[in-house]
Amino acid sequence: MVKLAVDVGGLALANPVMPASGTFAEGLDRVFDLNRLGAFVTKTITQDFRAGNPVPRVCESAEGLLNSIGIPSKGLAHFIEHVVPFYARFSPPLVVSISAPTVDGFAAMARALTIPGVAGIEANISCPNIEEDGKSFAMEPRLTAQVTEALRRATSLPLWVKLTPNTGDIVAVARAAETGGADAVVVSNTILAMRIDTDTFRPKLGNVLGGLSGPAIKPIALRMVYQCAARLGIPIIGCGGIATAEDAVEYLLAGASAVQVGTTTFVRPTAMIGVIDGLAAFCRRRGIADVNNLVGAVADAGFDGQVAEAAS
Amino acid sequence: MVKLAVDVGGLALANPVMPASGTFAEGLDRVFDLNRLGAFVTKTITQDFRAGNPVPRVCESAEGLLNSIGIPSKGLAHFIEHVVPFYARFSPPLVVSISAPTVDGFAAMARALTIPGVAGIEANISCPNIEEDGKSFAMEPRLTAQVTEALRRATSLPLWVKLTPNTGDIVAVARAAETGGADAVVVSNTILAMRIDTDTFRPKLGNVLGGLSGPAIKPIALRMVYQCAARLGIPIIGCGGIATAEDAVEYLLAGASAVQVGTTTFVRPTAMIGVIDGLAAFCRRRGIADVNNLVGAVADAGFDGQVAEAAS
Amino acid sequence: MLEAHATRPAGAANAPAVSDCPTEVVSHVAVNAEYRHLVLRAGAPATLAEPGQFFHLLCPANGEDKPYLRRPMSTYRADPATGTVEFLYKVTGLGTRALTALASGDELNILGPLGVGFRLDPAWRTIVVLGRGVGLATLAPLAEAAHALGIAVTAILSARRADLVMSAERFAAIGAQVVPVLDSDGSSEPARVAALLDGLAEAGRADAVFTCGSNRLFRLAKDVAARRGIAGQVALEQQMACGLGMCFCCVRKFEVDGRLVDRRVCWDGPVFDLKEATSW
Amino acid sequence: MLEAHATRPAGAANAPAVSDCPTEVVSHVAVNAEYRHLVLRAGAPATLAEPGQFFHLLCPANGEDKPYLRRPMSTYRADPATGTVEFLYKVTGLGTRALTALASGDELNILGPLGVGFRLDPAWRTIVVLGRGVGLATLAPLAEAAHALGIAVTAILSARRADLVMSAERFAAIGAQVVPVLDSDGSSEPARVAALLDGLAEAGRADAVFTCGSNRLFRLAKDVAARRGIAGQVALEQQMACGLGMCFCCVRKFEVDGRLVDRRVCWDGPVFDLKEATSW
Ligand SMILES: Cc1cc2nc3c(=O)[nH]c(=O)nc-3n(C[C@H](O)[C@H](O)[C@H](O)COP(=O)(O)OP(=O)(O)OC[C@H]3O[C@@H](n4cnc5c(N)ncnc54)[C@H](O)[C@@H]3O)c2cc1C
Ligand SMILES: Cc1cc2nc3c(=O)[nH]c(=O)nc-3n(C[C@H](O)[C@H](O)[C@H](O)COP(=O)(O)OP(=O)(O)OC[C@H]3O[C@@H](n4cnc5c(N)ncnc54)[C@H](O)[C@@H]3O)c2cc1C
Ligand SMILES: Cc1cc2nc3c(=O)[nH]c(=O)nc-3n(C[C@H](O)[C@H](O)[C@H](O)COP(=O)(O)O)c2cc1C
Ligand SMILES: Cc1cc2nc3c(=O)[nH]c(=O)nc-3n(C[C@H](O)[C@H](O)[C@H](O)COP(=O)(O)O)c2cc1C
Ligand code: FES
Ligand code: FES
Repeated sequence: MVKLAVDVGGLALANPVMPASGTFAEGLDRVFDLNRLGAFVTKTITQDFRAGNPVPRVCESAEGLLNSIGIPSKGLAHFIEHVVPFYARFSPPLVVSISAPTVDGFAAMARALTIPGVAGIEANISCPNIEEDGKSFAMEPRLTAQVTEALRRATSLPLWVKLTPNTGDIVAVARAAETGGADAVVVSNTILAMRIDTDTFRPKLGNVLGGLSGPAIKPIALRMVYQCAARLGIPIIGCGGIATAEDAVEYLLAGASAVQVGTTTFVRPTAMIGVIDGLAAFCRRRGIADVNNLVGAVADAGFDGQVAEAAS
Repeated sequence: MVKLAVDVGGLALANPVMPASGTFAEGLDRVFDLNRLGAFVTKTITQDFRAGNPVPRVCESAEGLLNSIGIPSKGLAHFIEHVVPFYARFSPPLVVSISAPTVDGFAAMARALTIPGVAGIEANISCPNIEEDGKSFAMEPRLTAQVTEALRRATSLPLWVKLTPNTGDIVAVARAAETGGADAVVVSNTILAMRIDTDTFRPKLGNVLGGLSGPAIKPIALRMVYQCAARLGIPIIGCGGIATAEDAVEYLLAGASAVQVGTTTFVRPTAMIGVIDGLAAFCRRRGIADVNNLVGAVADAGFDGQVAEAAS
Repeated sequence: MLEAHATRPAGAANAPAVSDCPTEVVSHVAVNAEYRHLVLRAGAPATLAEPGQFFHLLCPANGEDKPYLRRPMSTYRADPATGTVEFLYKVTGLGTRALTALASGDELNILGPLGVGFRLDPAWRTIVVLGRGVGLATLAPLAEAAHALGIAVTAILSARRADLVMSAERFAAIGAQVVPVLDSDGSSEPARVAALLDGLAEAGRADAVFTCGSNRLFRLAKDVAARRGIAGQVALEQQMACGLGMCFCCVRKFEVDGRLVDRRVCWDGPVFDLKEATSW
Repeated sequence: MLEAHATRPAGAANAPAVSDCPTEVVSHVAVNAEYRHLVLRAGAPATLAEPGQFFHLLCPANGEDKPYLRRPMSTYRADPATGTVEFLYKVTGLGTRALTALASGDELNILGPLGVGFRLDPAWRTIVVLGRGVGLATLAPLAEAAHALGIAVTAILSARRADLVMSAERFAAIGAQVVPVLDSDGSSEPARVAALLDGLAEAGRADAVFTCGSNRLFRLAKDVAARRGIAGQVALEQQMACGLGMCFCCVRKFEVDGRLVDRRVCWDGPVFDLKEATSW
């Protein structure tokens, strides 16, 4: 028996595989047994009702998806009343993804969600900070530290901070989250992108810009995990383009303690089950008794990824 | 007859299609008539001999390629003696891509290349600046302005500055290049990425990190072109994942005046010809007399891409 | 205002499970220049799909056409007895172009059955179905289900030309009164179709009206149904990614108690009450 | 030290043009558990490929296997008379696994012929070819070309077991002396193969030696050739992206005038002088 259980920033998971925020909902329950998952991560919610962005909200690209869903949300009260109880009947821990336009807003939500039934908070800090001219929190170490500290004071729950790849220095941002008190970081959210319809000349997304996800971005997010792993003391949850168990192994080797599967679930709804079973099979085949032994096991001795020569 | 000729930062091109630096060499001459191209852009050269990075230097990914070729170069003297004359027998203008570890190094190369046979300079400023702790010039507006100003003083040739996507604010960097005196910017180079071999646990690139290119990154580079187009007065050359004429049209609509085709040439060596012929056919079909009419013609009235809500 | 939970009709909870299943192509023929008919061998729960439910097709790469997302298609027929599921589709772009390469014996992965289908009230004696283009694919199984419940059907089939009226024989086979309305002779004009519908309602032959495939037909059906106080349902389309209610890309606006709310076509629909659906 | 221009032998300038051409699969069979033989219908210049030249195959996507880059394969046979080009390949990973799905009648795009092949000196009377595994695919056409020039061939074919010796019949057909050396009976051990080669040289039956497919065989051939002062060539492999000398990913180290220089396997090779090539 391969040991698949992992501990991620204070949360014990039966296995290291969970959905990425915004790519999971109760509908999946019709396709497989949700109790197989390492954790549940909800679509990001906000304090108040939000409608989300205009349609079209998605378009596809080479091995990738662009989305500008935005954060349609029925608000915190509805979530606590209806959604938290829904997940209570399953065994995996419920991690709630939250977003807010201000530091205090984040803290207030975390405080309100520190209730039975909620096992952890994932702070989606890729959203614009209205107190800072709309700049996303996760683009700057200073803002990231601020919001993480406030969240840390607001909740005793395991606190994961989800980073954006749309920054010049993800390592600095990740370190700011660590210093601010995060129990883990999620690396990462979608990459800002766009497409244009060559028939109509209109942007393919109602919001013009959207986030790219899926296999196309895997090598980029993987690189960020690797860079962060070299400098962080807290666990990293890898996210971006994972479709197979091999992809998950790449992330673990790069230094992730767990992984999130997003867009692939839209194409292969049972993908997470495939990753879980495939991880166990991989370890068995390779004689690895504990999946934790893969974490950071990349054979890169003699290399320093931070100073490697520019690509081309 | 559709007019395909464009003027890109002081250089008149018969059509807006050219190779991306490092993905073109005289070998292509065996596959099609090189005189069909809008311009030649050479692999980046350096002042002195350089060996490049350890092998393996490439690996593939979903609709993409990772490379850590580095910049193997026989040096400037060899280039001027052997390569410049080779291209003299073709009609497209020769744009020479240069790199240096210092501002003065860049300027010296540009000065030395301001000779007959060289029609323009493309400064690949994604390389590390050894005077600034190895930080790439193109990651920071200040360094970009510095190097561009020095290049501008050093040469009267059309000066293109090629940007890196590995920055949190490409628009600020592009504006710095414009202010510094660039005639055009190329958007953009490869995105820092990595992959790990799950059999050997070793990085798939000898250099560990490399640059991702190909269709996978197209929506990201396209977004950057769109963002830059809104704020720049100089032409933009779009580059990243172009495989078909439709891809090129997307870039033109987003605001590019010309495009570079890179990785696709490795998979489909005649791709550039397909893009040129396809552009003409597209314009004909749509009753567009001049390809310049496509530039920036995206129907985005009412949107402000800069402040659009975060993706997800 | 957006509704995320518990907007599905209660009955939907008992709908068959969803499966992500490999199927085999039994046949695949061009119906006319634009449409193709695809017959797949599949097992339950796919074959248990109800009228109005849809599947999400994993179109295989075909040369340069490499669709990444699945493509939604209405159930044109699903029959547990023959173990087949059928689709009628129009070649539109990347995904459907890639589909055309499928030949008998090839494999195709389909996800479903998905969504909430049509609801038939056994108390109804006679209904009208009003479709155009690929909407007919969606309405044909509904007409058969109505027939099975002893409900008579009038099928108003709209098309550009007589030769593009699809599935008329399927409606005729269950004894439906088939009324083709055409662009070529002007009979498909909204005013004339509305008059037709009004006439049927007047004659007590429209306990409910069902529509799919045309915004114009939807508007006039909604209008007549409202005026006449008769029930109605519409099967809507919207671009989809997940098909399972997870991504919120497929929302449309609905009028509920005077407010506009967003609902997910894949999860809350694709079949909606005519009163609540809005024009697109 | 890297050599970018003008390192190709002068003759290479007259090599056939390169074409990016669609071909049709004539046949595709498994030779043994690991190797497959692929025959394609192609036109010139593909069919004009010289021994040692290679093609870059655009392996089509096959289910989850979606290779992005082309894959290089040696010319196993190219014949303008029959209009065919053949490959012998080993199923290794993503790309070759995807290739296995090709059936007669399918299309396959190949780019080539590429690179610089073997050079035969008409003054030679007898040569030795020394190969293992897929290296035999590369050496078989060389042996035939030698035969056409009236040069006698000794073929030392190394394999794990007797049943894995490939292409022996092709070497035999041109009257080559075929010497299988096997891991199973120890005859493939480097010392014993070196002795064999030494013996041939001693007997004046090795004006030149050609090798492909094994680093061990390469080292011993290089060693014997150096000791005996005989000519030699090796066909090398390296991971490739462009195949046309553009990307510089396929470099290997060569000893030239006592210095190590980088050369591109796709452009300066894949066939190199044994004296300059280094072990890998
Ligand atoms: C519930 C439902 C049932 C459907 N049933 C049928 C059917 O039975 N027969 C049939 O021919 N078509 C049907 N459609 C429409 C069909 O899904 C689209 O025509 C198809 O997705 C177009 O894909 P494409 O790649 O060929 O075209 P493209 O234009 O290349 O598609 C590009 C993108 O736009 C989306 N898209 C384009 N048009 C539509 C549309 N009308 N509706 C939804 N998404 C669209 C696609 O999902 C894709 O992501 C149905 C749609 C829905 C939502
Ligand atoms: C000039 C030349 C001629 C060749 N001729 C033949 C032949 O006739 N028959 C044959 O079976 N094989 C031949 N090979 C090797 C063949 O190209 C590789 O086995 C094949 O590319 C592996 O691809 P894959 O996707 O199946 O394996 P993967 O392991 O999935 O390949 C992953 C990557 O590694 C590269 N790679 C892996 N192994 C090799 C290798 N040994 N050489 C070069 N690149 C490699 C591939 O290009 C690919 O990018 C030749 C190689 C070269 C350079
Ligand atoms: C449709 C869609 C909606 C998303 N919504 C959210 C969200 O609400 N909050 C969030 O933190 N990330 C959101 N994401 C980002 C994913 O959680 C994930 O970080 C990203 O998609 C990369 O992973 P993937 O390539 O596996 O999809 C969304 C992604 C998609 C595709
Ligand atoms: C193998 C390879 C080598 C490259 N070398 C260079 C280089 O020397 N200088 C440079 O500015 N860009 C270099 N690039 C980047 C390309 O010019 C281009 O910016 C990038 O690949 C994105 O375009 P594409 O997706 O069309 O390939 C290289 C790219 C590849 C794939
Ligand atoms: S398609 Fe994802 S919610 Fe409807
Ligand atoms: S494969 Fe590109 S240079 Fe050899």
